[in-house]
Order: sequence, then structure tokens, then C-alpha cells
Amino acid sequence: MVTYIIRRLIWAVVMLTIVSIATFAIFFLVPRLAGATSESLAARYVGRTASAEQVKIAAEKLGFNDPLVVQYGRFAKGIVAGADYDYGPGVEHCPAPCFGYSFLTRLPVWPDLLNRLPVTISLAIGAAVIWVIAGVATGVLSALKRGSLFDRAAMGVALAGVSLPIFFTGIVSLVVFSYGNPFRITAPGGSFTPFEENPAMWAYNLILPWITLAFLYAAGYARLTRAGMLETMNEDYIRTARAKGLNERAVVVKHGLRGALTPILTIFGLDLGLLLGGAVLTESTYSLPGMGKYAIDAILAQDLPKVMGVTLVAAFFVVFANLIVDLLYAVVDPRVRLG
Amino acid sequence: MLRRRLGVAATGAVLALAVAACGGGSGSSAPSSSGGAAAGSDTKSEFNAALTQVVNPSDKKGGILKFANGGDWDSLDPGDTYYGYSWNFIRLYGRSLLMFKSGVGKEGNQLVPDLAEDMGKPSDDAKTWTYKLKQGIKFEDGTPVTSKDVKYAVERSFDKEVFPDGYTYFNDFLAWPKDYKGAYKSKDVNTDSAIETPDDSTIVFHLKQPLSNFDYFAQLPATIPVPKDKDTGAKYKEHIISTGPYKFEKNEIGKGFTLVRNDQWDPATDPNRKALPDGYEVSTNVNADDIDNRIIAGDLDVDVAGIGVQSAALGRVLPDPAMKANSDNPTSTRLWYTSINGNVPPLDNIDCRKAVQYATDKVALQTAWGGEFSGGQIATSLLPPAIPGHEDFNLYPPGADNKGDLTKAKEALTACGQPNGFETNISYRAERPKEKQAAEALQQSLGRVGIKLTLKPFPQADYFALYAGKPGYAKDNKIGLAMNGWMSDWPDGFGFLQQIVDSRVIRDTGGSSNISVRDPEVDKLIDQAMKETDTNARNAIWTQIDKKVMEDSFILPNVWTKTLLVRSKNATNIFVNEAYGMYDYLGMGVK
Amino acid sequence: MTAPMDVTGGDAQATPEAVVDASGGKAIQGRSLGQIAWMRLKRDKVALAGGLIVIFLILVAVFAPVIAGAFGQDPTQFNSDLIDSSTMAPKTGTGISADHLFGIEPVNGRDIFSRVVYGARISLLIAFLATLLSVVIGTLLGVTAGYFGGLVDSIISKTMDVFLAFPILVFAIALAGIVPDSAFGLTGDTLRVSLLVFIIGFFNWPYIGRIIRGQTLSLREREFVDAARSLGARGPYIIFRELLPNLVAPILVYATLLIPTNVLFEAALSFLGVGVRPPTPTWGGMLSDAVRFYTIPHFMFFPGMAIFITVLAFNLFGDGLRDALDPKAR
Amino acid sequence: MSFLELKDLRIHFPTDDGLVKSVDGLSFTLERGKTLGIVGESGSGKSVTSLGILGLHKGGRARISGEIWLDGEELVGASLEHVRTLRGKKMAMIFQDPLSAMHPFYTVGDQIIEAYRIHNDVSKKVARKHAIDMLGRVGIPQPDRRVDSYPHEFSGGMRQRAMIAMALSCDPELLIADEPTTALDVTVQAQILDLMRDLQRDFNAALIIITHDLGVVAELSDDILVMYGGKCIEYGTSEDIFERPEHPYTWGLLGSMPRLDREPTERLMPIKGSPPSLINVPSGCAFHPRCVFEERTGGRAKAEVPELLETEGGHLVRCHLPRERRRAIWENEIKPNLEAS
Repeated sequence: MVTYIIRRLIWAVVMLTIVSIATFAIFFLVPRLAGATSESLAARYVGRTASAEQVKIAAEKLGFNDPLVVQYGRFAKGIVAGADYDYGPGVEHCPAPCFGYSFLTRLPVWPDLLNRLPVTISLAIGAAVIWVIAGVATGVLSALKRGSLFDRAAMGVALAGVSLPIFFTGIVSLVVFSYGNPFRITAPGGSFTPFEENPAMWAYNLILPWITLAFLYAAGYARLTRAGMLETMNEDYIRTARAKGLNERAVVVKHGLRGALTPILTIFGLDLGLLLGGAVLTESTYSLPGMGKYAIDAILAQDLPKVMGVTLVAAFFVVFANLIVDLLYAVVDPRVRLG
Repeated sequence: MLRRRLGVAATGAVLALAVAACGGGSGSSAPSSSGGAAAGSDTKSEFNAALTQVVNPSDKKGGILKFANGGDWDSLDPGDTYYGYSWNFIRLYGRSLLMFKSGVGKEGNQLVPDLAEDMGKPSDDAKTWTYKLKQGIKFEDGTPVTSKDVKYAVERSFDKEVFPDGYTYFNDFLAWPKDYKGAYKSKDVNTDSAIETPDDSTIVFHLKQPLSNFDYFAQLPATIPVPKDKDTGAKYKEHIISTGPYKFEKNEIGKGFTLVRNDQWDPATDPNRKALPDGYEVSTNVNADDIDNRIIAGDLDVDVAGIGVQSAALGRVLPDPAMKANSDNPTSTRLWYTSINGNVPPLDNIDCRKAVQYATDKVALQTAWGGEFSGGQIATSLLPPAIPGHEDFNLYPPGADNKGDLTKAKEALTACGQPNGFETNISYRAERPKEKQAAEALQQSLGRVGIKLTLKPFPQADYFALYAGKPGYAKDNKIGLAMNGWMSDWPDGFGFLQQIVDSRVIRDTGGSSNISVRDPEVDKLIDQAMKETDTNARNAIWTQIDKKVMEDSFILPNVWTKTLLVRSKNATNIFVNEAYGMYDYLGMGVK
Repeated sequence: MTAPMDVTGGDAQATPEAVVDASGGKAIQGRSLGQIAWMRLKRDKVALAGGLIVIFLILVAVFAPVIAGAFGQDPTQFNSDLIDSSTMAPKTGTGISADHLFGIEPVNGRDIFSRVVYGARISLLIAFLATLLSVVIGTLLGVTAGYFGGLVDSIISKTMDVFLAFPILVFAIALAGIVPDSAFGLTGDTLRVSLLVFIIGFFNWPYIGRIIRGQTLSLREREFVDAARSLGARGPYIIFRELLPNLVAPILVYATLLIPTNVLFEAALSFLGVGVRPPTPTWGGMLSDAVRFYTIPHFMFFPGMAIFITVLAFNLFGDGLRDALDPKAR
Repeated sequence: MSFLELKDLRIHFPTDDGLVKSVDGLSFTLERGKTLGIVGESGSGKSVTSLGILGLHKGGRARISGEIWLDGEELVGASLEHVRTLRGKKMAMIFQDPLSAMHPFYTVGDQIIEAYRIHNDVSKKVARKHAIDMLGRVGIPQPDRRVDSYPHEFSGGMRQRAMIAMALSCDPELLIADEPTTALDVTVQAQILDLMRDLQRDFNAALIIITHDLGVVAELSDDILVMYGGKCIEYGTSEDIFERPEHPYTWGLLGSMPRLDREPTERLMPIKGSPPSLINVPSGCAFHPRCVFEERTGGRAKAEVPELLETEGGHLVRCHLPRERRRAIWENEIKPNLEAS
């Protein structure tokens, strides 16, 4: 078990490194392929009014002239060991993990991320709760009442659900429930209230994004659960359970669902991991100040340090989720051997 | 300054429901009905009332004003901020040497002393300017403000690595010592050649060249004093030391901040500020459409960006007489235009440039920019009507219906040797739907005479520094036309024209707002104007410059911006200050 | 299981198994599998409907110019005269008329119908090509991993893991946003389309890859493969002559199911402003324009529904196809 | 009346392809302490019969008719809920493949405890003790430790023992074993069969063993019922079936049976062809297409369905061949071959 965890941890680190290299390549290599020079990159740091040689100096100082490997090394070092930054009156140490400083705001990226994280977490967790309950419940019912009117209706809705682009449902929901609506059911994002500050407002601001996001996933999960249930309910051990004289509810829940849920657990872990990295579309649609919105804004403003930061954090969540899922899996399914 | 000023709500506009260069306003359905309005004053609400009078005048103190920003604040640091609304707002927590009067309409264009006792005293034929500071002005921590603090503030603003957003007027015009790098990098350099402080209440500016209107410099936020020992450079914007009637209570960059009364502010030293509310709540990065709806619903007072309601709200306000009666439609000193790059063949030929002027469908352009209310008034020259020196003339009459004069265009094309038209590219800022619409409109109308345009969106963060504004890139990539815009830093010819028509601001490294105007004569005229101390004579020269640039056809004027602002339901003393082209934030109070 | 259950769900399992086992040659197998699939598909009316819509959409995309032309409309043509210059909304509210079936856009008055029709081109073109790319990469690597196993397998599998660990959307946006307007000798729509195809296809292959790998692992143990091997067939031969033909079914199914995902992906990128450049109409792009005019709902309705119907149709058809070809996954 | 009695039991499944007559008019009786072996190829309907008795045939779609009397109670008409309460308590079942028949996520102990507590209102602790006893009784070493193992940690034989322990945990009066040994290798088979014999003696339960392999029931059963195409084609005591079988199909079964007590003969006589479709059952005698002696019936086999008739002393046979003819064929043609060695 322990060795297994350690092996997985090492692998996780390797993955993150690869992702970071890829990210770095995309954002520092592609622009150069696209014709950007170290000067043009530095130009972003010194503002548009800087003179040619000011830019040169900056480029030198920021090390844009060094080979990419060196630059990556510096970047990586910043994350693990922190880095020093000249903010004007003096030089300041940016403690690890230091993702560097934003081109535009001149402020360190890491605090930004910490500041955005709660939003995304609230969004993801809230939605997850809704979609797991709704999705699994629907799926189980459909499976038990297979072919019934309910089943067909539910699956119809579910299929529609997975076929709707969230930025469409999002906008429609906003128009219907929020904008210029006499009874504004919710604030259309942009505004986020931390839970600890005011739970009511917190929920009020998130309810619409939650439902929209949850609907999308619930649809998928309903389909998955149904398929899983149909499979397990045909297993021999279900017949055994019935033969014991177990009542149908116990058979379904204790024996059927238990078996059907295991694969769903895996998918759930990964979905959640991806979401925590930033529900890009949802946050953009509702302009929620979360990781996803942060990523988009950073990308459009070509604020590379920000993008690097947010991408890595996102990747971290996915890798981390993978790890958790693997471990959990071993717990739920005794047949999985670790080591 | 314009790139910044228009940056409002731009980032992520494509994604969020925000729209660049188009913001919220404040709304009200029946202000007269509610109390608080001073008796006798006319408060009946009608369209454009706040352009000429104070709506809901009142001296009632107390209450909190709620502001929202569709985008992010470029910077709250007086040395770094370059948004018009920010200059309007900064007067609440910072005092510069001079300031624009908190007055209705044109009255607002008037400069009045703030820190200084009086307007600047020019000497050495306008190459030296001296200001005396009032006594008894303190920072929020009680330490008295001295001329040294003002000097330091200007010096620190010099460092564009730390404050890249700011303007460079002081950098360019003061007689700095050679290789001066600003307060941080050249700590011990003696800067008396540029700024002298003979005593704690006197500050003297020395210029490289005569500048007749330096007083406009003296109202720039960069002259708002900064205590050296409290300065944290790039991070100063996180906790600014106030000199105005309000100071920062809480400030979360990217989310918002709150202002509370500053007990160290002494009304006796300040005839310009009423300081009615007890405080301000400002949230940034708020969904722009929601700002409109919240203002109309009355649970928000002002869209601080002050550049008009979103398209959606426009459709709600205008058709509804009651709502329309509570909105104002000021014309700002902003010009949306298209740079015609003479370096990109065949546009190096003046006739080809003229063809572009004639072929343009101005009506389509106007609609693209947002129509007659939120778009603007069709522009035929550079200087906006509000700016002294403006003259109505139109060198390229676009036909009766304003949809372009195609025959003239064809003639011009033939004269240019491209009878069947030509191909070139038009650039615009990717985050700005309206620039995109305008570019598409041009693509349409020029297409009618065979001038084929390809749209080239660029990230606005690098629009000037790397793409459209970088001569080399523009030439190599055949960016013949570039969407552009400019708003006067202050209401006079210099403030409006200098940055966009002086060919000497163009640098190979890019970054200048002037992308296309290269005419030595124009440069000469500018120098004349800057020397000219007689205001009327000076304005005459600016008019001349305007004409010359139009003759050269380096610029295709689109519209002079108009914005639809909606008045707040809860605010008093609502009026438009022409200096900012939006509601004046200093006068406003709460019912 | 007991007899009756075999019979009920059973012909499903029984027949293809039998066929596969019996057949050394793919010919018989392929055909009969096809027949069975078709037999079941015919029973599945919903899936058929989906299939028909899909065909319809493809035709629309192909004949876009004809269709739009029939109404004398061009997707980029402005109709400023139909726009109220104060509110920038269509004068008649929606602008819906005989010429403009879906009405017109605010501000510039472009014909929404023809834009939606043309939008189908970009959407489907990118979705198909991207899927093709994913399938090719996924199948080759999947089969290779599954067949050779060992180090090859673990390398390829790990690669897939890494890919799945990427915050794909962010990466895609970043890439699409960062590539200049002319690169790799391409410009304009050609560049954007190929760029999007590459990005979408490239990030999606691991999903196909995983499935194919699994299938290969199981196929590999089948008699006819051993048979081939015992007859001295080499790796490549077995892969191409024995394995691939038997993978046709899953590949077909998952390709069909990947297309709608890619339609959504493309729409998302266009919505976020990094898709194909204006004025070329894309559904996602139209939506992001429409957002600002939510008081003019018909503007967002049509592109939105276009995306929805397309994705739904492909999903319906894909599901049906899967049930038909691979009944175990129900 | 007898402890278990089936009267003309019919279980039919309507499907897209037609009506599947899995069980078509089956009748038999069984007393406490007795063992009945039901023999037949897969698809002969034997498993459905057993499931039918427990009411586990896919309820919704199945059409069931006839009567099942268990200890004086009629089950076909009874409410599902009532039948459920009988399941596990009064009648229990042992399934073919213990690996798939036990839930992989719960320990063997848990599954026995669950079974026990359904019908006995006792604390977990008590139930656990009981489970350990049961495991011990079915001969699992260190039951107190193994009780916490998962099915996949058991060997095949152990698993089957555990299955049995679970089935017997509420000492049912009727125990049905569906192919209890097919999944096991020969030596283990023997052990399990012995175990079941012993247990049945202790519990004095009625036992039904369902198998396709006469060998399994050879020693165990008192009576044997041979099923074909959902019908009973021969019924009699173990002795009847092994010493005086009268149905060609039974002969076939005997012929294809490897006998532990005899030298393995090379001359096994497998039955040609494959089991009949239950949807369109062959006309007349369902077995006629595979019957070696079909022509000796002078075409009747194809035409009419034979009756199940008593030959002597409760020995029933469903065949058109006249009794003497059958006897003769057995004595002269089949038996010698079987015994030849």
C-alpha cells in the first residue's frame, strides 16, 4: 500500500513536470515561432512608452535572452524555491510557490490564484453535490423502471442535457431568471460572496451557475448510472441476494448500487478534478471571478505568468484527483490489489 | 492616454457579457418624487437634463454611494492610473496641485487650485512654472503634506517599468538630468534641474521647452503627493495614503474596495469638495449588463466607468419615455477613428487614401459604434466639438445620405492607379466587439469599390506595442488600416492632438498611439502651438493642424463618442462634467 | 444465466460472439456484423431519426451557398437600412421576413438564417476532421499499445494519462489565441480551421486510444489471432489484417460519439473568441455576439438551437449505433 | 400431502422472437429428507424450474401457471412479498458459480450475516458467531479468520462451501442446488457432494440437485427427473434411471457420462445434435430430431406429443416406443456398450 502511494506520488510529480514543460513551451516557444522577440516580450513589462534601449535592458534583466531551458529552469526554481522581484523601491522575495508576476498588474500571481480558488471550489463542489444526487437517483430509477415512461422521459432529458452547450443554457438561464427580471432569482455572477462572510448571499450568487453546471453533468451521470445499474442488476450476486429473501430495496441499494457506483466514482473524481482547475465556460458565461475566468482573461491579455500559474494549478487538481480516485478505488473494490 | 481609457471592461469582453468601450450609467424613474432635493431647485427629470443643470440638488450629508466597474481598475496608484473615470474618481482620495472644477457641463473644464494656493506662475517664457502649496494639508496619518512629497510623487511616476500604465508628459517635458531613471533606480541623483522645492510649500517645475498650458500637467494625478516612507512601488496601489476627504478602508485588487471619511482632511483647505456621502463601495469586474440592470433597479448608483449602457439596456431605456427622461447623452472628447497607414502601399499614395475616405459608409460606421445615442455623432474631422479649436468642415463629403460617394471614390482610385481597387488588412482589438463591428462595416463599404479588407484582430494588451502600433510589423503585415481611438487628456488642442498626430512620438519599438500621421509640417505647427501663449491664437493653430491632417488623409474619422448614462435613483447632485464626459463623482450625494 | 434470459437480451450476445469465434476471415464477420447492426438499427426509430437529421445537416453544410442563395442572402451582407439607428435593434424587432427566415442581427442587420446555414460548414468540417485526426492517432497508438504490450504499452498509456491530465480547454484556448494570423504558410480561415482541427483532434485522441487499446487487449487473445500467429504472420500483418477489421465496430461507434463532443468544443472556442475569424459565421461566434443583445432573443436562439440539434442528432445516432454494434455497452 | 408438490407448472417468457416455453407442464413431489435430482442439458428448463419455485424467475415478463405447494402453502398465487419471506428461511438455493454469485465487495462473513439477520432478529455480534459456526460446519479451516475474507480470496471449493454455509444459515427445509459442482474440479466436486449429503442428513431438509451430469446425482439422489425441452421425459428412483432407463435421451445421458466407479471407456455415446429451441419446439416428440430410434416409432414421433406414462412403480417415461421395445433396446443395444470395458 505505502509503496503504491509513493509510486503514485512520484508519477504525479512527473506528470506535473511534463505539464509545466508543455505549458512553458506553448507560451514561450509558440510566440517566438510566431515571430515575437525577447524585446517584444519585455516590452510588455516596461509599458508602451518605453524607449528601445529601456526595453533591451528589461529584456536582459528578465532573462528573455537566455536559452529557453535556462528560462524554464528559472521558472521551475521559482515554483519550488521562490524568486526575487524588483517592485521599485526595493527587491522583494516572492516565496514559493512563486509563479512570477503579472505583466499587467505587476502583482504576484500566486495570491491571485489563492484569491480565485474559493470561487471555483464553491462552484464545483456545489454543482457536484447537486449533479451526483440528481444524476445517480435518476439513473437508478430509470434502470429499475427500464422501458417505462419515466425511463424514456428521463433519458430523453438526459440526452438533451449532454447535448446543450453550457454557454447557451447559461445565457438563457441568465436572461430568463436574472436580467431585468422583476423577481431576480439570482445575481448573474460577477459577484461572489465568500461562504464564511454570508452563506445566504454565497448561495444566492451561485445557485444559477450551480444548476446549469449540475444539469449538464447530472445528465451524463444519469446515463452512466443507468447503464451501470442495468449491468449489475443482471449479475448473479443480485439473484443470490434475492434468494436470501432480502427485500428489493436492500437488493437495489446494498447490492446493485454498490456495484454500479464504483466506476462512476472514478469518473466523478476526474470530473471534479478538471472542474476545480477552473470551470472555464461556466465562469465565463456567468463572469464568476474563479480560476477559469482568470485563465481566459489572462490568455486574452497574453499575461503569460498568470496563464502558466493557472494552467499548472489546474493540472495539479487533475493529477491529484487521479491519485485520490486510485486510492479510493482500492478501498471500495477489495479485488483491486495495491503494491 | 486613450488606449488605457478605452480599456474599460475590455479584457474578457468577448467572454463575459461585458462590452469594451461601453459601460453602465445610473438610473432613476422619478427622482422628483423622492425627498432630499433642495427646495426651489428644478428637479423635473428630462432627457439630457444633467448636461446643463444639477439634477436633485441637495446638501444632505451621509449615506453610502455604490459604484461598480465592468472591468478591472487599471491602477488606483496616482502615478500609474490612466483612465478618465479614474481621474474623475481619484479626486475623492487624492489632491493634485490643480484640479478640474466639480461643475456642470463646460464649467467642469475649468482648472482650479487644489493643493496649490493658486494657478501656476509661468516664468522664463513658460519654461518654468511655480506653485505654492496651501498650509494645513495632511496625509491620512496626520503628517503634513510638503512640496517634497509632490516632487517625490512626480519622480516615482517617471519609472515606467514600475508604472507602465501611466502617461509620460513629465518624462518628456521636464528637464531631467541625463540618464535619469526615476525615484527608484536613480535614488541619489539630484533632480533640481527638473523639479525644485525651495521650501516645504513651494514647488518649481523646469521644462525642456516652453509650454504655454503646463497648468493642465499640474492637474495630472501624478502630482498627488506620495509619502516616500510609505511608498511600496508597484504595490502602493494596494494601500494608498489619502490626502482627500476619503481614505481606503479595505482594498482587494480585482474585486473592489471601500472608502471611508478621512478625519485628517480639513474642509477649510478645500473649497472644491462637498464630501457629502459617508463612504463609497466600489466593486470591480462586475458583469456589465448586470450593472445596468442593478442601476435601473436602483440597487446600484453609478457605473464608474461612465461610458454608457450596454446594447441590451439601450434597448430598454430608449423606447421607454420614463426611463429615457432619466438618462443623459453627453458627447465626450473621444474620437473613434481609423488610422490610414501611409507606409503600406498602395496607401502611400494620397489618392488611394482619399478613395478610402470617399468610399466609407458613415452611417454603417455610426451604427457599428453603437448608433446615434451610444455610438456617437458622425465625425468629419479630428477635434471633437467640445474642444476649443474645433471647426465644422468636411473635406470628403460622403454623399447626401452619408453612405459614401462612390463615384468620387472610383475617381480617386483611378488617380491612384488602382481603378479596380486593392487589397489590404484592417486591424482591431480582439476584445472589443464594437471595433470588430466597425471594421466589418468598413470591410463592407470599401468592398463596394473593390477595396478588399481582411480583418486582423490582435490582443489589445499588445495592440500598440507589438502589432498595429509597431511600424515594422504594420508594414510587413500590410496593416493598411487600423482601428484606433483617442480621448483628450484634457480639453484643449494639445491634450487631444499632440499624442496622435505628432510623428515624433512614433517609435520603431512601437507603443505610440499615432500609427499613421507622418507630416513634418504638422510637427512644425505643433511646436508653434505649444509656444503660443495667447489662447485664441493657439486654438487657431490646432484648427490648422486638424485641417492639414485631414488633407493628408492619414486619419479616417469615424464618430465623436456619445454615451447614454442613466441616473441613479438614490443619488443627489447628478450632473455631467464635460472635462470627463461623464457624471461628476465629486459632487454626488445620497438622498 | 438461464435459458430465457439468454433468449431475451440474448441474440444480441450470442450471434456476434459465435460469428467472431467461427470466423477466421474478416469478410464474413464484417458483413454479418453489419447485417446484425442494421437489423437492430432499423428497429431503433429514434436513432434512425438522429441519423436522418445528421444527413440533412451534412447536406445543408455542403449546399450552404445554394440554400442561402435561394433567398438571395449572403452571410456577410449588411442590411443597415433594416436597423433602428438609435437602439441598433432590427426595426421590426426581429427582422423576420420572407427574405430573412430567422430574422437579422442587430447593429449590422446580417441575415441570421444564411449565417446559421454557413455556420454548419465550419462546425461540421472542423468536427469531422478533428474526429478523423483523433481516430487515426488514437487507433494507431491504441492498437500498438494493446498488441505489443510491455514497455510500448506502458509508454503509450502513460502518454495518454498525461494528456488526460491537461486542462484541455485552457490549453486549446491558449494555443488558438496565441497563434498569429498567418503561420505555417497558411492564412485566414484555412489557417484557423486547420489550427482548430489540430488542437481539438490532438487533445481528444487519448479517449479513443484507451478504448481501442482495451479492445485490442481482448481481441489479441482470440483464436483467429493465435491462428494467424501460428501461421507465422508478423505483427503489422496481424494488426492490419486481423485486428483492425475487428476494431471497425468500436471505432465507428466512438467516432460517431466523438463528433458531437467536437462540435461543442469548436463552438466553445468560437464562443470564447479564439475560433474562426469574423466575418466568417460560426455558431459559437454568433452566440457570443448575441449575448450582448439578450433583449433580442431570436439572435441567440437560432445559433444556440443549431448547436443543440446538431449535437443531439449525432448523440442519438451514436447511441443507437453503439447499442446496435456493441450491445454489451447499453 | 407431500412437503413439496409441483402440479403442471408452466413458465413461459414472451420475447420479441416468440414465446419461450422454458417449463411446460412439470409435475413432481418431494418429501422432507429426500433428494431429487433434476437432470438435463442447459436450456432444458431445469434452472428455470428451481427459480420458479423460489419465485426468482424474471417476475415481470414471465408467465407462470400451475401450482407449487410447499409445506401446504401454494406459492404461484401467493404475494411476492410473502414468497420473499419464505426465501432463505424455508427454501434456500445454492448457485452454480460461487464467484459471480457472491458479492465481490462484501466479505463472506458479511454476506452470511446478512442472510441470517434477514430472518433472525439478532445482533450483528450473534449473527457473526453464527456465521463462523456455519463456516466451520461446512469445513472451512480457521473460520474465525476466514469469515473476514472476500470471496475472491477463497479457492473455488472454499467458495462453494461458503455458498452452502450461506444457504443453510437459516436451516431451510428445502434446499435447491443448481449445478453446485460444475464450476469445480473433479476431486473438489466429490468433497462438496459428500458435504451436501452429510448436511442434508443433519438438517433433514428436502434437497433438489439440478445438474446436466448424471454422475453428480448418481449417489446423492433418491429420485431423478430427466428434463428435455421444458418437459419431464423420464422420472423414477435413482435405481430406475441407472438400472432400467427407458428413454432414449436418458440412454444418451448415461452414455455420455464418465463414471467414477468404472473404467473410463473410449466408447462414450454422445447425443448428436444440440438442444432444441424453446421457441419453436420440434413437432411431436421434442427429442425426435436427435433420436436414434425415431424411425422405429413409425413416424408417430414427428406427429404427436408423447404422454408421460407410468411403466411400473412410479417410473414414468414420455416416449412413443412400446415398453417392451424400449426394454429390449436397453438390454441388448445400450447396456452392453456401456458396461463393455
